Amino acid sequence: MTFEIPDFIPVIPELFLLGMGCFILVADLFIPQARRDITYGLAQFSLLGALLLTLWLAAPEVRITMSGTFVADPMSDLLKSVVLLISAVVFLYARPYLMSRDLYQGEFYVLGLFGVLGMMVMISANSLLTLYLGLELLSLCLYAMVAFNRDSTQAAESAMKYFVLGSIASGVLLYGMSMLYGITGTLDIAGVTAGILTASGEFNMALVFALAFVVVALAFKLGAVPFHMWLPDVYHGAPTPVTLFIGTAPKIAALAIIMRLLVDGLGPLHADWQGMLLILAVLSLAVGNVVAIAQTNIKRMFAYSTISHVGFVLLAVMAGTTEGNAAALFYVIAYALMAAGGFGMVLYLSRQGFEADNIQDFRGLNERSPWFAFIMLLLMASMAGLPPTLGFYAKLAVLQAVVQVDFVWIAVFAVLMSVIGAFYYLRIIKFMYFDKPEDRTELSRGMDFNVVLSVNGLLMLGLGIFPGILMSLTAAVR
Amino acid sequence: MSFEQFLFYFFSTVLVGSAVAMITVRNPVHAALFLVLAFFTCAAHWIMLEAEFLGILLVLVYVGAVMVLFLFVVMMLDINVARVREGFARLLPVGLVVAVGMMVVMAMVVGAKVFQVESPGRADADYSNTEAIGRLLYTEYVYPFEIAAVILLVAIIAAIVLTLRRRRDSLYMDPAEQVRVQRKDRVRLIKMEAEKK
Amino acid sequence: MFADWPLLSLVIWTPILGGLIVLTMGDRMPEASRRVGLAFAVLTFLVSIPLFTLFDRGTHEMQFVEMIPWISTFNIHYHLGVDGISMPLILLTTFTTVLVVIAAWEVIQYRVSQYLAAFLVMEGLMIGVFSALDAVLFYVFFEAMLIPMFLVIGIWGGPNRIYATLKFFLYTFLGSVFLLIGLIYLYTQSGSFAILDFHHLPLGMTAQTLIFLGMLLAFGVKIPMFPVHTWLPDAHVEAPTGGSVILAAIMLKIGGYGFLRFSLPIAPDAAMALDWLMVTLSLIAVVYIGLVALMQQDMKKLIAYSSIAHMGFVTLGFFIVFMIYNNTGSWQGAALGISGGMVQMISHGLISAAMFLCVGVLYDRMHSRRIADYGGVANTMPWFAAFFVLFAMANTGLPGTSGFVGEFMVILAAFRADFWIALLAATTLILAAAYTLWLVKRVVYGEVANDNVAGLTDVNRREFWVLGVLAFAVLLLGVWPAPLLDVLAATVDNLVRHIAVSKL
Amino acid sequence: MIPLSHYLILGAILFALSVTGIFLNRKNLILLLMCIELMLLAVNMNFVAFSHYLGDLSGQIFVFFILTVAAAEAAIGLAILVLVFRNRQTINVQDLDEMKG
Amino acid sequence: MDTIYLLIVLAPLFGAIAAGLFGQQLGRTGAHTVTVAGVAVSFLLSLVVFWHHVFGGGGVYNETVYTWLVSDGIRFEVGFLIDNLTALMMLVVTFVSLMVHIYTIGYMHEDPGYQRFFALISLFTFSMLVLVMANNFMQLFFGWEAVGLVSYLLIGFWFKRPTAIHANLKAFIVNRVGDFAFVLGIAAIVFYTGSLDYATVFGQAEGMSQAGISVLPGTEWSLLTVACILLFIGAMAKSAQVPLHVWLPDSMEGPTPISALIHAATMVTAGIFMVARMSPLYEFSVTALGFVLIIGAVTAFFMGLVGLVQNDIKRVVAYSTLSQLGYMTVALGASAYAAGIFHLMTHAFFKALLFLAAGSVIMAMHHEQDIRRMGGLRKYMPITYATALIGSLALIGFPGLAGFFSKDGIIEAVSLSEIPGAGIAYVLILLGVFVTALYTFRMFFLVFHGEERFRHAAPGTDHDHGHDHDGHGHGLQGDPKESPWVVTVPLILLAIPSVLAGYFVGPLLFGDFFAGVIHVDETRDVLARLGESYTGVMGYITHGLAMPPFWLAMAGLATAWYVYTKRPDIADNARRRAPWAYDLLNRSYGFDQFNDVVFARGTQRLGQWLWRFGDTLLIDTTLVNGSARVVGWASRQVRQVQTGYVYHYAFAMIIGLLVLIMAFAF
Repeated sequence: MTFEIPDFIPVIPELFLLGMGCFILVADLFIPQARRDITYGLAQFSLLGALLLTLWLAAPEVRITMSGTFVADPMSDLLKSVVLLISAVVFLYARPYLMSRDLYQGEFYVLGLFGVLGMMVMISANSLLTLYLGLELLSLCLYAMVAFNRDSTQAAESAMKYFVLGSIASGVLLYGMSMLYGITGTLDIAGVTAGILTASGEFNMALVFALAFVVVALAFKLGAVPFHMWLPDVYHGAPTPVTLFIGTAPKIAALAIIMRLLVDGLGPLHADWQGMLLILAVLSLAVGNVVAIAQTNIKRMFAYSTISHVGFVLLAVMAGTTEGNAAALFYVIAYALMAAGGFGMVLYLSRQGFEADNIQDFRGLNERSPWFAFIMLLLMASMAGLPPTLGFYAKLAVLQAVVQVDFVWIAVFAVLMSVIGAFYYLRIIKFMYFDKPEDRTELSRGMDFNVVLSVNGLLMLGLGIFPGILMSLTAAVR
Repeated sequence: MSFEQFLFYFFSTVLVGSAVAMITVRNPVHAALFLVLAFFTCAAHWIMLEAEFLGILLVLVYVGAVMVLFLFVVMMLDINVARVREGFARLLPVGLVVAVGMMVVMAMVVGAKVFQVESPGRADADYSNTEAIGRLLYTEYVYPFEIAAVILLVAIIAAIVLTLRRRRDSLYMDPAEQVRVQRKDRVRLIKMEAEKK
Repeated sequence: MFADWPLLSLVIWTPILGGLIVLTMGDRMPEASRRVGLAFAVLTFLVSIPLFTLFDRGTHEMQFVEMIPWISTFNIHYHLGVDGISMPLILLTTFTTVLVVIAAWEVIQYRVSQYLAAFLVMEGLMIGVFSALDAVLFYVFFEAMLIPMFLVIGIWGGPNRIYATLKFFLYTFLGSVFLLIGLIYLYTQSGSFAILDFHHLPLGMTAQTLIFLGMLLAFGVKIPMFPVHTWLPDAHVEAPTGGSVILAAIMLKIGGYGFLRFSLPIAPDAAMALDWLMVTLSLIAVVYIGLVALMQQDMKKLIAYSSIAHMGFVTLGFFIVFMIYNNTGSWQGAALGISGGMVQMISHGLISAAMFLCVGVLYDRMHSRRIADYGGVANTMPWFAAFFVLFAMANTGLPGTSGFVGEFMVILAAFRADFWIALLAATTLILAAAYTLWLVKRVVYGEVANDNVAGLTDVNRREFWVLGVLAFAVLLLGVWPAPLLDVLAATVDNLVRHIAVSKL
Repeated sequence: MIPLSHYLILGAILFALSVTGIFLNRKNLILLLMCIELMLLAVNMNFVAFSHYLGDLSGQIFVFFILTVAAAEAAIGLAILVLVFRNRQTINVQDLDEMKG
Repeated sequence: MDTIYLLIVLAPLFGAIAAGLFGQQLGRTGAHTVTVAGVAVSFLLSLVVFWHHVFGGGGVYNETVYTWLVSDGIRFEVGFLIDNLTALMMLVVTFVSLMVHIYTIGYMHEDPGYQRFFALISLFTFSMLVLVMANNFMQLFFGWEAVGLVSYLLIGFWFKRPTAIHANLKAFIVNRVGDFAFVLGIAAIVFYTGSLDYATVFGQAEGMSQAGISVLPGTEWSLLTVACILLFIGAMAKSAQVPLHVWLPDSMEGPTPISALIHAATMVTAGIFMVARMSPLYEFSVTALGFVLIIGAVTAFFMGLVGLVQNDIKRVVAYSTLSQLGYMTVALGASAYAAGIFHLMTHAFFKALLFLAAGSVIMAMHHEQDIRRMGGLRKYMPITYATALIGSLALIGFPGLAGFFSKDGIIEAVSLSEIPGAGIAYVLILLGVFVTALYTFRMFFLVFHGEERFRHAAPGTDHDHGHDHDGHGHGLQGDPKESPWVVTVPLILLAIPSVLAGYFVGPLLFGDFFAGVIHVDETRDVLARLGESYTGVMGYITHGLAMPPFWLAMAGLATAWYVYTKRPDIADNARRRAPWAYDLLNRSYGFDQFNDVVFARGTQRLGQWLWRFGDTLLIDTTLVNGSARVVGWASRQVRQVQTGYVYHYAFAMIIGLLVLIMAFAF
């Protein structure tokens, strides 16, 4: 048995991040609370550094290394870049909130960075093992982050729920993986595909059985109905910056593993998982949109809105075509940007002793800050899928993929549900523009916060007017 | 019935029995102990399957560390045992239906003919399971291994962050602070006008 | 000199740019905002004039075409162009917006810059709707327009504005998503989002029917047709005057435009098969809505219902063509119906705008829209009364006003299809007269009803000119509609030729 | 000899039992965590059995990692549990319903 | 000639615009000067045109002024068709209009809306000229509606009066009912001929009469008949034929000059003119002619009867107008178009005269209109008296006066007609002659003879208008005065043609005046047969003296004289003996009541129901808000699933897993 030293070049961003994570962990011990900005700066440096490294190392060809457990390809380059970028934005949005609540600690950033590392591992997973480990790394970081505000009963409760259900999902995933392993005899994803293709017909039932477990686990990670139930409670209970974190980048990573495992790895079983995803997507669209209407807590509302968006993503994946995959990527990236902005707005409004997590807290925002009311307007329009914002093109791409594979009625159902969905986004616009403010506290965040949040919102419009850029990117990587 | 089969069924019975017991007993301490029993029998199974290293590992790591941690927490939290079983009987039918249903469904798949393959036979006597795993672990699986290390690190950090309490309310003296103290921190001189008579 | 300018882009983006500029001016200097807003509205109108003067009346081909790749992944282009159907509507838009901006001058005091910005942006978007030749581009404009209108009604509207604006938005949104599915389906069939490609795409009957129904929902809500019309009265009642004007004058026309640009040419066979439905709904709009309008207690609601009835005429004119063919075996008369519908749209744009402005004039003084609160306005506001009666007469379709032209043409066309359809359509002569003139009677005529009316002052100069310009336009179009028909002729003839050929 | 399916069925039974345990148990969070451990054990059983019958070690490697992760998970899970207890003085599963709807 | 025609039309329009838009600047004098000048120009030029066509041998002028629009091969144009009929109508219209303009100067002297009034009557003149000069249906309709509009505005001129604004609304809507049919008639014509041009359409009339249309399933009617009847329904509204006559009596709420100009002399005769103009069409449809005939006869007799019980001086004249319009219509139905037009012309003069005279009386009585409060005015108002007498005599067809010639012609023509229903029509119009004489002289005697009842304030009756535009009460102080010259001069000028117009009977009725304009099928050409025995005016008069109409008229006159000057109690007795008859007539057969209950309130109730039930309840509450509520309800229900208990969540996951396995693996 010979062993070659693997090519470490494609893994450099991950290694960089790992190194920086450890460095910050140690360095933070020596930084006094008053200088915590240094930790923050280091964390941002790590993310942006990793981003630059990723971009620098991006290449059009597929690079498999680490004995076949790691793959870097254009899709991973794109998704990692987006994950890193959004995580940086998340850290930025999170800072004022953390500072005002005695949560401004180095561990937040360390856990966050390791979570990002987990996502990168997921995105680059080329083996069931790395996929699982990446997932667990991310999940464990998230569990801890949800409970990060130790004095909050809600946070602890939601962390507990998240943990229990997440672990079950892991178990389910593992069970599915074990079956796949048993049938194909390998952990390598490409090997699994080959194994399925060569497996005798007698294994069919077992394969679908395994597939069901895998799909359930992936659905759980995305938050598709009926595996969504953790999502509202976790979004609700977690500190808003953590909600922001959970609601954005991990969705991209989850889609990445769906792409790796389901679309690529289990591609031969497309006929089976298409049906499964269809059911999940339809349920998600219905439940997400309908239940969101009754919510009064904006984080909870966003959670249900996430579920409905997940429905759209699953629809795109379900199509199983190149266009569908591209649409799913486009959608999830667009969604991550929207969600970042949305939670960013919640953070914008919150302050010490005031969470601003009630929808009513947006009342009269137009009078308090016309500019950020406008930003929120763009974000909500985008979430509702109104042109000319980014969200519309995301829906357009998905619907196109769905119609292309002749699921016209499903497309009709999806748009009907999005009409229902439009209602609760409009409700926020209504509160901002049509109502008078009750709370007239001066709203001001740092310059960086304002600029990034503005850019985030305007991106909805900018990418809405020129959606071709992102669209061709996602189309190119699939 | 060969001895091997006997062992299999014996350990399987104990394993399933302890698992059932674990989810039904009312005392968490008992439950933990049943789980330990399950781990032990499971380890026995694994050794039968020539996964000696993992079998040992299970006992050492799980029984030795994880379950102890469980027990420790159980003791520490001191839960009221009596309350734990309320409503259990009411739920049992549903639980049974789902459990049996699930077992049947899963067994139908994994018990199918395709999986009724015989063992490939025993490895050579000089074959070391541990060595083989070790060799793979540090070569082909070095990347997952590193990730696993990070996961453990995260677990440590998380456990500390979540449970370590910096008690602000307890009284303790900080000598450095005592040294640093200056006069103006302690004494304030106020000028007052003399009272006029 | 304008011939090689990207005129359509200019017309679309000038007001949007203006809107953004006004928006950034904020609330600190309302007067300056107004001036800038007006300047941009006027500028847009001026820029749109060459569209009319340089328009080649001899061809049905798209003119002033601009085409730039936009989203290459889906073969989507920034593709603009106008023909005889869209060009008049663009002019109507630019013209009306100027009036709306002027009409808001003293009336809107709350968040002036946002108000003006909303209207200017909306103007650009509506022009975009009329000039887009790419389906996605069209849809983007079509939907984007909802947001400013949503805000306009919601922010500056009446007491029940939130219900009204949500209803407006969701209704329209609900309809339009079906259009989107239809467009996407067409894309998957044709590989392009170019509307003109859709026109020539062969489609089976089932596909046509479904697409037609989808588009019917979108445009039927917009125009609006019975039974999806109930958003309109609420939206109109609650909207500020300018909102009502734009809503009635232009937004409704987008529905009619959609029928001509999409439904008819893309799904002619389905349109033919379902013409009974369209004609029935149109006639219901004329008769039923006419009767409902009669009993309204709120001026704006009455005019809103009258809008629905008039739009019934538009759809009748559009969809009667197949019945004409079935009845007479020739397409003679089809162009008459479609042109009639188009003229009716333009004319209704002017008249409804005028009517809503008139109500606005009263509302600004009395802060009531209830008919019962008025009476004998002519005593205190003679000039206003003159205008109001003129526009009311135009609303009843009096010859000499623009309201007559379209109705007359459509009735003539309808007779070719069926006597009873013509008869029911013609009942509008009676019903429109009844509800409009009864309104006039109760509001304008009679003794001074109360002290509030006694204290009214006649229209000021600004209002006078706004109404005067509209009156002039209404009369001009009524006395000499030929220029408009010249513009329409080639396009409408081509449309008739197109739908005469089955796609099956 | 014992066929593979026996081990698989054993794993399935354990998996089903652990799942049942999770939703039957409404009182004690610790039991929940234990059930999760049992679930992982079932999975591991599968892996080890497959590994043996396939003559492929990667399954055992996977189990190794699962054990590692499970330990880490248990640590975090217990930490959260402690947190819950500190905040509410209870680890009753039924009491964890502050957020719903 | 083009310029002259244009000028004729545009001069009044110019006056109207000047007085209407710039009335404030022009002042009262300016306003009436400019409008009178405009109409005067029109009148003089009309004279020129008349001369040119009738005596100068000018051929038929048929040219397009401008193209209104072209669509689908159909040209909609604005143009003039000038022939003898048009020339005659132009002359009548502009002459009466000029008289009314002048009269108005005096009559409206005190009114604050003076300029507006002049603008409107000038506008009316313009509209009427557009109507009569049209060479196509579109323009005809244009004028048709425009006169309706002006009529609406003028009836409601005193817009503070509730009755006036009720009347004008009613007038417009009833007219719209007619226009509704009229438009359909035009549509029917365009359907077949593809053209709106008279000449083209007339050329295809025969073919059109062959074409069929299936209005009711299973029936096949002649398209031409349908079109003609539809057009005539339009005429029924405009010319106030039963049952669309209801607006005309109420229209008397307008100022008297309007009643004279619009509701007696010109606008209401537009329907007559239209049918005459369309004679090439009507001649192909006996059915339509029969319809016309019956409607006309019914109107002529029954509306005359109602005139017997009216007490408002203007209403009496109004019902008389209705009746006379019926005569004209009867003439049309009997294919005696020329007689209809002739009666139209003579009626225009004497009825305008009567109205203006009535207006003069009203002025003298300070806007008192109840004839029961008048009497003995002969000595105070000699000129009015004389002219009113001439008008009345002309109206009842006293030999030698204009009405005699025209009415006699009609009656004779009907007697010869063989159209179905002609027999009944003949009886009705004969009786109508008696009734006409009776109500005319009832009014005449009550106003000008007998006791001076205005001296003591009469007890309040059912008649009570709020005459708030003049401050005077009902009790009259001092003697009534003769009206100023601006009032009396028009009276005199109108009296002249009221006497003399009849002497054109030869060329108009029996000559070739309308040759090439009015087409009559030879088998039905009653006037030609009548003309065979025509020997001249004197012969016509002597012939008339021997005919029943004359004696009936004289009987009516005598009865009126006896009853209303000698034995007033007879009338009261009759009223007591047959209260039902009086009541029936007083309520003019209950048409108003019927319309009010069935149409006005019925429509309102229907509209209310459709709104409340259809729009509000069914669509809005049930469907729209209902679906919103369903979604909200579903939202609250599905929310319940999210219990907050982690074991439920886990349970859902497991069930989901099981379902997926069962659904796909097995």
